[in-house]
Amino acid sequence: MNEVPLTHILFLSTALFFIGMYGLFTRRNLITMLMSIELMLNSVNINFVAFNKYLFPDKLDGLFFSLFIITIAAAEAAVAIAIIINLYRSHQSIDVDDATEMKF
Amino acid sequence: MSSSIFILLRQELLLSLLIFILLFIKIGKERSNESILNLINILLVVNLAAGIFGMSEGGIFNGMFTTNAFIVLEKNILNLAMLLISMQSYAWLKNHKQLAEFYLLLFTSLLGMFFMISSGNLLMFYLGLEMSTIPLAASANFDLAKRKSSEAAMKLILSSAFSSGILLMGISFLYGTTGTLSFDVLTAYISNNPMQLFAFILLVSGFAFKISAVPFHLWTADVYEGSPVAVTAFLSVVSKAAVLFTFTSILYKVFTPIATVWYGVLVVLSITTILIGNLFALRQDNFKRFLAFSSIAQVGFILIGISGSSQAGSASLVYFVLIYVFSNLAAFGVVSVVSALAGKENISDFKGFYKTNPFLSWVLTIALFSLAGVPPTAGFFGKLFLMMAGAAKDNYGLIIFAALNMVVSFYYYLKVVKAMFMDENEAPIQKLNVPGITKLAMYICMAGIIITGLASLVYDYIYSLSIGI
Amino acid sequence: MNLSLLIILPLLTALLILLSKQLAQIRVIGLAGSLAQLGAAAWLLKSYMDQRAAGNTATYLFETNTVWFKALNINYHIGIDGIALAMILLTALIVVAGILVSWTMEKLSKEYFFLLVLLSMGAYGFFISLDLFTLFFFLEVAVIPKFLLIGIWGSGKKENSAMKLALMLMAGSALVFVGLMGIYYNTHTFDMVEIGKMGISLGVQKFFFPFLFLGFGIFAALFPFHTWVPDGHASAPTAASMFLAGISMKLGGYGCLRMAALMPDAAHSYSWIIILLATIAIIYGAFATMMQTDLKYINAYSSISHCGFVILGIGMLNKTSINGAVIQMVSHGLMTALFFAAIGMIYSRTHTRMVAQLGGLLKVMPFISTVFVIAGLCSLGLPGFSGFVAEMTVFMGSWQNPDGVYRLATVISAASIVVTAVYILRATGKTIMGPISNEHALLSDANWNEKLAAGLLIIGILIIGLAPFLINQLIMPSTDFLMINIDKAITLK
Amino acid sequence: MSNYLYILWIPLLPLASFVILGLFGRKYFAKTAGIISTASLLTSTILSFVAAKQYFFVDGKVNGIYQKIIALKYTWLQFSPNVSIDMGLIVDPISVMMLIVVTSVSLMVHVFSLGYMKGEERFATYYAFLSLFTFSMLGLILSVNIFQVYMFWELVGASSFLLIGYYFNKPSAVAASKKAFIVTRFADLGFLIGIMIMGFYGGTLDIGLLIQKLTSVQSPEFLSITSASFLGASMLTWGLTLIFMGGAGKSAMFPLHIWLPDAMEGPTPVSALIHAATMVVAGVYLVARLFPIFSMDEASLTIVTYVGAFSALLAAIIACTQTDIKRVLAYSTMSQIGYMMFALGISKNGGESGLGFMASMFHLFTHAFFKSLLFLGAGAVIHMVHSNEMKDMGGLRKLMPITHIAFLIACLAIAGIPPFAGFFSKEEILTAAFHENKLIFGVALFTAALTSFYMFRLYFNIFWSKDAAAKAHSASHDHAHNAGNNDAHDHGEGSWTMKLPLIILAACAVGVGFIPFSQFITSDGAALETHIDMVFSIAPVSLSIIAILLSASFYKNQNAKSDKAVAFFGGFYRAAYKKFYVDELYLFITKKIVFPLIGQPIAWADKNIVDGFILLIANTTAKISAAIKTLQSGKVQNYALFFFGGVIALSVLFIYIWK
Repeated sequence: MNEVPLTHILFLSTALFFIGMYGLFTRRNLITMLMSIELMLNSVNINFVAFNKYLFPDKLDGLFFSLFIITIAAAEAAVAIAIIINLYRSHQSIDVDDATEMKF
Repeated sequence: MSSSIFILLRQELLLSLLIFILLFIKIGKERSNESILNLINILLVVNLAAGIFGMSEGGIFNGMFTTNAFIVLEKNILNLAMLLISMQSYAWLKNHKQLAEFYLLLFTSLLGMFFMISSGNLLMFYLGLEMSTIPLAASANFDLAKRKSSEAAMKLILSSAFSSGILLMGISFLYGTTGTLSFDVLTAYISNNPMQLFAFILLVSGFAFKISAVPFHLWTADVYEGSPVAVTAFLSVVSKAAVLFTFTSILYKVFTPIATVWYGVLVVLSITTILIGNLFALRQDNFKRFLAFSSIAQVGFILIGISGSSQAGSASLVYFVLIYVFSNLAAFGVVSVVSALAGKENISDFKGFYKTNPFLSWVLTIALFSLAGVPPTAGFFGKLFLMMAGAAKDNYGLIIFAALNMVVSFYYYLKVVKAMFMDENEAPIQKLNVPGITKLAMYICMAGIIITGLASLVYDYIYSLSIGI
Repeated sequence: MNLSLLIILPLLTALLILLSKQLAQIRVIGLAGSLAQLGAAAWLLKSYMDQRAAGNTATYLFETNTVWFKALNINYHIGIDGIALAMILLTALIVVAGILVSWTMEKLSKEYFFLLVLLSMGAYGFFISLDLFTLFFFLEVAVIPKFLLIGIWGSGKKENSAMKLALMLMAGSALVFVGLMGIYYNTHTFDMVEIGKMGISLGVQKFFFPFLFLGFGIFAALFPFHTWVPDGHASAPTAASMFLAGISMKLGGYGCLRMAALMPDAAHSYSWIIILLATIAIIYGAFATMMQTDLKYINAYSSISHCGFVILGIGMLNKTSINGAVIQMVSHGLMTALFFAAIGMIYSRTHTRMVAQLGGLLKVMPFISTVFVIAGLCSLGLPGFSGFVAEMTVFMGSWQNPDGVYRLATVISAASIVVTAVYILRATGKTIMGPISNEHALLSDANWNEKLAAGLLIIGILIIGLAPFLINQLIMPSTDFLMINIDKAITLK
Repeated sequence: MSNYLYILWIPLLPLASFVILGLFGRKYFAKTAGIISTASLLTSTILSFVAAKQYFFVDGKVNGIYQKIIALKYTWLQFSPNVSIDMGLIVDPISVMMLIVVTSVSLMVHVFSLGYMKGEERFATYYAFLSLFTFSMLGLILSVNIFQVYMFWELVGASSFLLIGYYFNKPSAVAASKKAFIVTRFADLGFLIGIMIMGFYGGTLDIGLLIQKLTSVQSPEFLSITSASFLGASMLTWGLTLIFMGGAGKSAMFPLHIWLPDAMEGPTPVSALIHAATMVVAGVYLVARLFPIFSMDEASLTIVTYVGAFSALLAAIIACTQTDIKRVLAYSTMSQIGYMMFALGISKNGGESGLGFMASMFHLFTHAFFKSLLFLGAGAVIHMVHSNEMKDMGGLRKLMPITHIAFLIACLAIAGIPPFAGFFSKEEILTAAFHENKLIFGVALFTAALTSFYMFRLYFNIFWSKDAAAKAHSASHDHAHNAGNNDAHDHGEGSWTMKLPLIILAACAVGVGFIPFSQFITSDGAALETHIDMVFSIAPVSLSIIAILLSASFYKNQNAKSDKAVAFFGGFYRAAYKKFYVDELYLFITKKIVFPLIGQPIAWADKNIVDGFILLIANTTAKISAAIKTLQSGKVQNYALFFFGGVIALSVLFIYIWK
C-alpha cells in the first residue's frame, strides 16, 4: 500500500500553523483568537505525531509530548476563558481593540 | 534510590506540601488574615532554610529531573525572593479576601519553575514552563475589579500562549531532526544545519519572550503596569530569574556545538534590549512601567554576561540575579507599600517624598543606585562582573556600547532620586506607617545590597559552584 | 602604619553621624572625624619620611595586598608613594576646612555631613589604591555624593547642574571602565605594580590609552569636556564646591598621571594631542573667566584654566613638568578651596555673588577680604604662594622640550598669567575695593570657624609657596620612579 | 672672603615688621606701628652702611678689583639637576650701592610718613605694606639667581599694587593699582620667557655662572645660544630683549610707561619711595646686573639705548604740559630713568669705554636722593593745600620756608646746576654720550634743557606766582584727595617728622655729588679715572640756566606769556597734554579688541557650542525615545506581530547571513 509521504503532512501542519497565526493577527474577537492559537498548538501536535510515526517509530516521545500539549492547551484555554470573562465584566466587550488602555 | 528521591526533590516536595497546607487552610475554619500571613511567612522561612542545608546531586526519572549544587542554589535564590515578596505584600494582602488563592497561584508557578530549572528533558522543560506561566496569568488578574488588571492578564495569557506555540514548533523540529528529547542525547546531534538553526531560533525566541528581551518584550510593560504590585515583583524577579537560569544551562549544556551562533544571537539581542529598554525607560512616569523597562535594560546586561559563555559567565549571571532580587524587590517593596497605603504609583507623586518618608526614600534610593550600578552597592559589582564576563570575548564594541548605556540608565534612575529629594511638592505623600514585617524585608534587602557586593565570599562561592562551557 | 585607617576613619565618622541626633553632635563628630583624618595623614607623612630617611627605596610604602575577588584576580592592594601622599594631605586639609565652613548648615545637616565624609572616603580610597579595580571603585564612590550635595543643598539651577555633573562624570568613568577591561584582558591582572613590571603591548596601549586618559580627563575638566565644571561649582554649596574643585578634580589629574606612567608609549605618541587640549584649556579658560560676572563662575572657569596646567605638565612627559603637575594639583586644590570658602563667606552675608552688586567689602569684612585677596594673588601666581611654584615648575619643565610646537604651547600657556592677573584684579577691584553699597555697610566679619578654615588652607598655601623644597623632597623620588618607565618609552622611540 | 652673612638681617628686619604689623597691627599696634617699622628699618639702614664701609674700604677690593661676593646661597627649588632657584645674597659694588639708596630713602619715607599719614584709619596696614615693599626691594637687589630676581620683582610689583590701592574706596586709585599691576605683569611675561631662554641655553639660572658662561665666546652655551635663532634674531638677542622688556615695564620706559603717572594715586610718600627712588630703577639695576651679557650682544644694547633716549625725550615734553604736580614729577622720573637706560645702552663693558655704566649708576644714585626729596616736598605741599593741582598753589614760600628751600635745592640738582649732585652724574652721562653717539648726545642735551624748564615751572608755580594765603584757604576745604587725612586746618609745614627728612635729603642732594663714585662702581670693578671737564660742561649748564630763566619769566608771576607759548605750540601742546594718546591706544586695544573680539566670543562659544554639544546629545536621546514610543501600541496583536517579526529577522540573520 502506498502511504502519504512525511512532507505532505509537514506541509499540512505548517499551513495549519500559519493559518492559526493569521487568525491571531487579524481577528478582533478574543475567543476567535484563542481558537487560532489552539490551531497552532494542534499543528505542533501533528508535527510530533508525524515525526514519531515516520522517523522514530520505535520510541513514543513524540506521542507523549502531543498528549501533554493537548492537556496543557486545555488548561491554558480554561484560564484564558476565565480571564476573558472577567475582561468582559470590566469592559463590557471581548473585542481586543477595546482593551488597549495601557500603551507607550 | 527511593530515599534519594526525597533528597533530590526536597525543595519541590516542600513547596507542594506548602500548597497542600494552603488548601487545608482554605477549607478549614475562618482565620484572620494576619495569622494566615504570619503562618505562611514562617513556612516560607522553613522552606528556604530546608533548601539551603544539605547538598544533593544526581538525576531521577531516568534523567528527566536532574539537580546539583548550582541548581539548588538557584532554587534557594528563588525561594528567598518568594519570601521577600510575601513579606512585602503584607500591607496589601492584610485585608484581601483571597489571599490563600494568591499564594496558591504563586507557589504553583514557583513549583513549575523549579521543575523547569532542573529539567533534563524538553518535555519536562515544557511542562515546567507552562506550569509556571498559566498561574501567573491568573494571578495577574488578581485585582478582579480593576480594568487594567484584566487587560494585563489577557495580554499575558494570549502572548504567552502564542510564544509557547512558537516554542513548541521549535521543539518539534528539534525532535524531528534528532529524534530525542533528552538534553544529554540531544547535544550529540546538534549541528548548524538550517533546520536545527531555525528550531533553535524558535526556541530562543520562546525564552526571549519570557525574559522579555527586545523585540519579544512588548507585553512586559503593560502586564507589569496592570497587575498587582506583588505579582509584578514576582514576574520581574522570580519568573525572569528562573527562565534565565534555564536558558543559560540549556545554552551551555545542550547547544554547545553551535556556540558561535548563539553568541551572535545573544549579542544582537543584548544590544537591542539595552537600547530599547533605556529609551523607553527614559520617558515613563508610572513607577511599575518604569521598573519594567529598566528591568528590560537589565536583562540586556545579563545577556552580555551570558554571552561570555564561561564559568565566570554563569557565575556572574547568578550573582547578578541574587543582587537583582535584593535591589529590585527593595524598590518594588517601597512601591507596593506606597500603592497599598497611599494608592499612588506615579513617579511624579514621589516629589518631596523624602520630607515625609525618609526611611522609604533611602531604601528606594539605595535600591535604585544598586540597579544603576553605583558603588558601594552590590549592583556595581554585579554589572561590572557581567560586563567583564562579556569582555572576555574581546568584543569591545559591545562593552563600549553597554558602558555608555549605563550612563543613560543613570539618568532615569537619578531622575527618581531627584524627584524624591530635590523637587518641591506642596502635597507630598503623607507619612506612611510601614508594617514591621515589610520593614524587616526591606532591612534584609538593604543588608543584601551592601553585603553581597563588598563581601567577596558570596561571589567566590557562586563561582566555585558554577559551570561554564 | 595601616593605610586602611584612611578608609576606616571616614567610614566610622559617617556611621556616627548617622547615629547622632541633633546638630551640635553632628558638627562635633564631623569635625573630630576630619581632624582625626588630618592627624592620620600627618602621622602618615612622618612615618613615610622616616622610612625614606631610613633608606627604604621601594616605589610604594605601606603596601598591603589582600585578595578581594579571588576568582577574578581582584585584589585590595593599597600603598602610597610621595605623590599619593601629597594628595592625601591635600584631601585631609580640605576636608577639615570644608567641615568648618559648613558649620552653620541647618538644612538636613545629618545627611549633609554624612555625604561630605563619604566623599572624602572615596578620595582617600582612590589615592591609596594600587589595584585598578579598587581605584575605579573608589572613583565612582566619590561621584554620587556630589550629585546629592549639589542637588539638595545647592543654589540656582541646581538640579540641572547636578544631573549634568553626575552624567558627565559617569560617562568619564564608563570610558575608564572600557580601558580597564582592555588592560585586564591583556595582562590578566588589575594590579598597577605588576602591570608596570610586565608592561603592555604597544597596540593595546595605543587602543586603550585614549579611553583611560579621556575618562580621567573628564574628571580633570579636560577641554572640551569641562562644561560640568562651571555649572557644578556654581550651584554647589560652599563646602561641596571646595570638595569638587579641591579634591575630585584632582582624582582626574592623578588618574591621568598614573595612566601616563602605566602606558608610556601611548602617552608619548599621543602627547601632542594632550598638550594641544591642555593649552587650549589654559588660555580658553582664562579668557572665558575674564567674561564672567558671578564670583563662583569666575573661580570655576579659572579652575579649568589651572587644571590645564596639570594636564600640560603630564603631557610634556618629563620629570620637571610632572613634578610641576603634581605641585599644581596640590596648590590648585588648596587655592581654589580657599577661594570658594571666601566666596561662600561673602555670599552667606551679602546673598549675592554678582560682581556688579558688590564692592568695598574690605571696609566691613577685612578678614574675609584679605582671604579673598590672598586666594587671588595665589591664583595669579604671586611668589610666596603655592601657585607660583607650581606654575613655574610646569613652565620650566615644558620649556625643556626643544621642539618648536611645544615651545609655542609653553609660551601661550605662560601668556595666560597676564589674563589671570586681569580677571583676578577685576574681581578683587570690584568686590573688595571701591565704594561700598549701603545695604552691605553693616555686615559682620568672619566667625571663628571660618577664620580657622581659611587659616588652615592659607598655611598650606604658604608652606608650599615659601618652602617648595619640602614638597619637592616628598614627591621627587616618586616622580623618579614614574620616569623610569616613561624615559624607557621615549628613548625607545 | 670675610663673612657678610649679617646683611641677611637687612631684608629680614622689614619682613619681620611686615609680618608683625600684618597679623596684629590692626589690633595691637594701631598707633605704634610707625615707630616699630621705622625702628626696624633704621637698624637695617645702619647695617647696610656698615656693610658698605666694610665692602668698599676694608675687604671688598682684591688687587684693585672689587670682587663679587656670594654671602649666602641656598637651593630653594630644584627644577632639574643644574637648573634651580637659589635664594642668596650677593655683595658687589652695585648691590651695596643700591642697599644704601633703598634703605636710606625708605627710612626717610618712613619718618616722613609718621607725620604725613598720622590719624589714618589703616595706619598699621600702611606701614606693613611699606615694610613689605622694602623687604622685596632689598631682596631684589641682593639676588644671586635670575629667578630670585624675578620672584622679588613680582613681589615688588604686588606691594606697589597694594600701596597704590591704599585708598581702596577711591575708584581712581583702584583703577590705577590694577593698571600698574597688569601692565608690569605683561612686561614680566617677557621677563619670564627671557629667563626661560637664558636658563635653557645657559644651562643655569645662577647669575654669576650665567655671566661666566655667556661671556666666554667659545663656551658651548654661548655657541648654542648664538647659533639658535628665531625670526632672524639670535636666541641671545631674544633672551636679553625679553628680559629688558621686563625692565622697561618696571622702569616705565616707552611704551610700557602708562602706569607710572596713574600710580600717583597712591599716598605721596609711597610715590617718593616706589615711583621715584627705588622700584622704578629696578629695570636699570636689572640691565646693569646682567650688563656683561648685554655687552656681548650689540642689538639688544641698541634697543636699550634708543628706548631709553626716546622715553627721556617724550617724558620731558609731556612733563612741560602737565598741571598735576605729582604727574609732572612722575614724568620727570621717567625721563631721568631714560637717561640711565641709554647711558647703559651706549656703554661698553670695562675700561674707559665703561664710562656710561658708571655714569648711569651714579645718576641712579644721585637721582634717588633729589627725586625723593622732590616728592616729599610735593607731599608736604599737598598735605597743606589738599590738592595736586598747580592752580590751587602758589606763593607758598612764605608759609613753608623749609620745604621751599629743600625743593629749590632739589630742582637745581635735577637741573644739573653745579655744585649740586645732579650736575656731576649728568655730566658723566653727557660725556659718555658725546663720545659714543652724537645723536643721543643731542637728545640728551635737549632733554636736559627741557628738564630744567619744567622743573622750575613747577617750582615757580608752587612757591611763587600768586600770593599765598587766599589760595591756601580756598583750597583747604577741598579734600577730594587724601581722603581720611582728617586734620584739614591750616597747620604750618607739619610736624618735625616731616621736616627732618626734607632737610637730610636736601643735604644729600647737595653732598652726594662729591663722592668719587668712579672709584667704587664701574662695569668691571676696577677704579676708573674720571675728571669733570669744565669746558665740556659749559654748554649743558648754560642751556639749563637759560631754560630756568625762561620758565622764571613765564611763571614767576602770573602773566600771559605761558598762554602765548601754549597757543604757539597749539596741536602739539594738546597732544603732549594728552600724553600723546598712548593711554587711549591701550584702552582701544583692551576695550575694543581683547574683550569683545576674544573674550566674548570664547565665552559665547563655551555656552553655546561646547556646552550646547553636550545638551544636543541629551536632547537627541530624548527625541528618539519620544519618536519610537508608538512601538508600544498597546494592541496585543501588534505585540504578537513584532514577536513573529523578531523570529523571522533572527532566522534570516543567522541562517543566511552569519552562517
